[in-house]
Amino acid sequence: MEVNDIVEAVLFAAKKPLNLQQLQEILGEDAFPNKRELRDAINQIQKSYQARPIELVEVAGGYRFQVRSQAAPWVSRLLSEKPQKYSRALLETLSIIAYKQPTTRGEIEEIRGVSVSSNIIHTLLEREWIRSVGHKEVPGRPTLYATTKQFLDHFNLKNLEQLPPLSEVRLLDELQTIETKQTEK
Amino acid sequence: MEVNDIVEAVLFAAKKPLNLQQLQEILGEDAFPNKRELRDAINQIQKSYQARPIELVEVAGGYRFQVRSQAAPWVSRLLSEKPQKYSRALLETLSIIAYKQPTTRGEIEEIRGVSVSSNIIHTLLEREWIRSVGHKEVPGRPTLYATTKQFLDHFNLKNLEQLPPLSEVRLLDELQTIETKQTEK
Amino acid sequence: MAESNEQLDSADRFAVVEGEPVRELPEDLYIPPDALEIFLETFEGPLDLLLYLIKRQNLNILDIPVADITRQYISYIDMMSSLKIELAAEYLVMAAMLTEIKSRILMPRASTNEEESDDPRNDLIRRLQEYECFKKAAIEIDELPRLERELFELSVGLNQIEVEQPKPVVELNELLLAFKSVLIRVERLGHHQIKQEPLSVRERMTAVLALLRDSEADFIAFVDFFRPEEGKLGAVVSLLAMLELCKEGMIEITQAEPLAELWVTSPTA
Repeated sequence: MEVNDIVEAVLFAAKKPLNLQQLQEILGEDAFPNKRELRDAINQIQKSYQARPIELVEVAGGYRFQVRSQAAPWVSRLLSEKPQKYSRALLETLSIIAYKQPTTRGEIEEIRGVSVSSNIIHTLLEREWIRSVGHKEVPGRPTLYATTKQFLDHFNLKNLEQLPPLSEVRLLDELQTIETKQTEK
Repeated sequence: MEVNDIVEAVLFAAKKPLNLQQLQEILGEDAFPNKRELRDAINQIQKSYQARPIELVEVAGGYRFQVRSQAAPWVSRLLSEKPQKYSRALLETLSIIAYKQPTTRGEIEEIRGVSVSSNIIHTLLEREWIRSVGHKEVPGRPTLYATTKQFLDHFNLKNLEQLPPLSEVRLLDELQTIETKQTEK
Repeated sequence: MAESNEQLDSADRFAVVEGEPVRELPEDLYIPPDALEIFLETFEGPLDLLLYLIKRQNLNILDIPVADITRQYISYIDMMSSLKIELAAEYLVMAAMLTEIKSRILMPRASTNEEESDDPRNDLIRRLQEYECFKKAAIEIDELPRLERELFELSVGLNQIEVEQPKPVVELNELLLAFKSVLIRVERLGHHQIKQEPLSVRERMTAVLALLRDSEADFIAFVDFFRPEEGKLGAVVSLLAMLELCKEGMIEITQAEPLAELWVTSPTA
């Protein structure tokens, strides 16, 4: 692949803007482009997207592809579509925090037997269903998470005690999930 | 903006594949494109990216832009984590579910000749590559597993038929099978 | 053919003698004991090991010399057990099955037309072939270009386009069922248990930590965590919560001198 193509691919794949320095590091070992060459490449890519509905712009953090503002009405319609569903992993993580709070990510991972992605914690924090209530005094001082008032509100609970005891949770019927899932569709 | 441009912008902005139905809903109120027009638009967009390092592909969940595999060496330098490697046990379990779906854990164990660890099933469920689709009406009512759209999307497939063909069990006529194989190539 | 006959003969004499289990193994079967465990780990089970033994001799699954393969298979199993390597039960079941097939083949049969219908190897051959198919399929699936390895999704900025995206709604039932599956898994794996703890205590633990975190002062008086209007039960819940937090090192309780006021603080605050 040529430098132009690599730069284009990398800028598309990056989750945030990349500056010349970062591009240079990524291309470094093979193509040794200098900054001027990189800037030329970027100029050429910018030109080739002139007639397209996306553009390569320079923002504070570097260069990034973005959708042209003319497409805003449709893009916002796309994004305001029906809400996504939370993953099983997220729900399991949330339920462990509810029943075992205050608890750390490490403890959740130990119970679940698989790692808990940062994304999940991030989503739960953003949703304000959990929050950090302190740190555990063990090596690394991991954050202690607990559920919030918003969590109780969403699930229409007055307090945590209204969550059923473990013995009842164990007896829950699988069929009920199917019902819930179907009503969502 | 024209239909082509809107489709292109929306596909760029979408976080997951979009099918014709979804595209139609997003464009509906203004442009009223029918499915054929949409497909034409997609074809034209696909052509216009032929020489670029990204491509518009169709997978099970619909259409999505992705970086071409030739750019993988550079793009993976962007990522902090190495791509996950899956164990043979997991891949064998996944392929048995893919080709024999819906199937139970017991049937997978029968084929592999060893027990399938809960961790593998759990990981596959969590990746949303498989899901439970019911229970088999035999003693114990074991869960039936099947692969998902996300599995196909992840492996860049439109449908199950695009999986590599499973080689035939050849008990009777070895030669015949070999011949067929050669003509296939 | 000659070689295989020779091996057939020696198969009857072969036995694992304590201390010298490798003595009579053919050259190519020798593996340094250290590597043996790793070697076994590379197999996905008895079928995989059998396939390896067959392929290594360029044999076709359809005409496995059962006696020969059985002998090799069992010599592996014996080596493992003499090295005290823990073997999955499936390996032993396969050894028994192979031995049975071998004895049935060696038994004189009335029918001369054995190759066709009643070959005791048939079932094993079918299983080996089926397993081989999926083993190959697994490799092929692994080689498919996939997201996050060869293919990458794009991330395009949405500059001025700001939208309030509706948040997913979760039913309590879904949450509880998620927790149920955690419980079931934990119980099955065994090395863990989630005990029933009164949620009122858990909730109070959170409240205590929150109070500490949100307060301006580093120290809060112990008595401030008790509310008279909650009565005895409330006091018990608070006390249990503080004891649990103390035990888990999430808070510290200090006292300047005996009988002085108790203070609660977060550790290394």
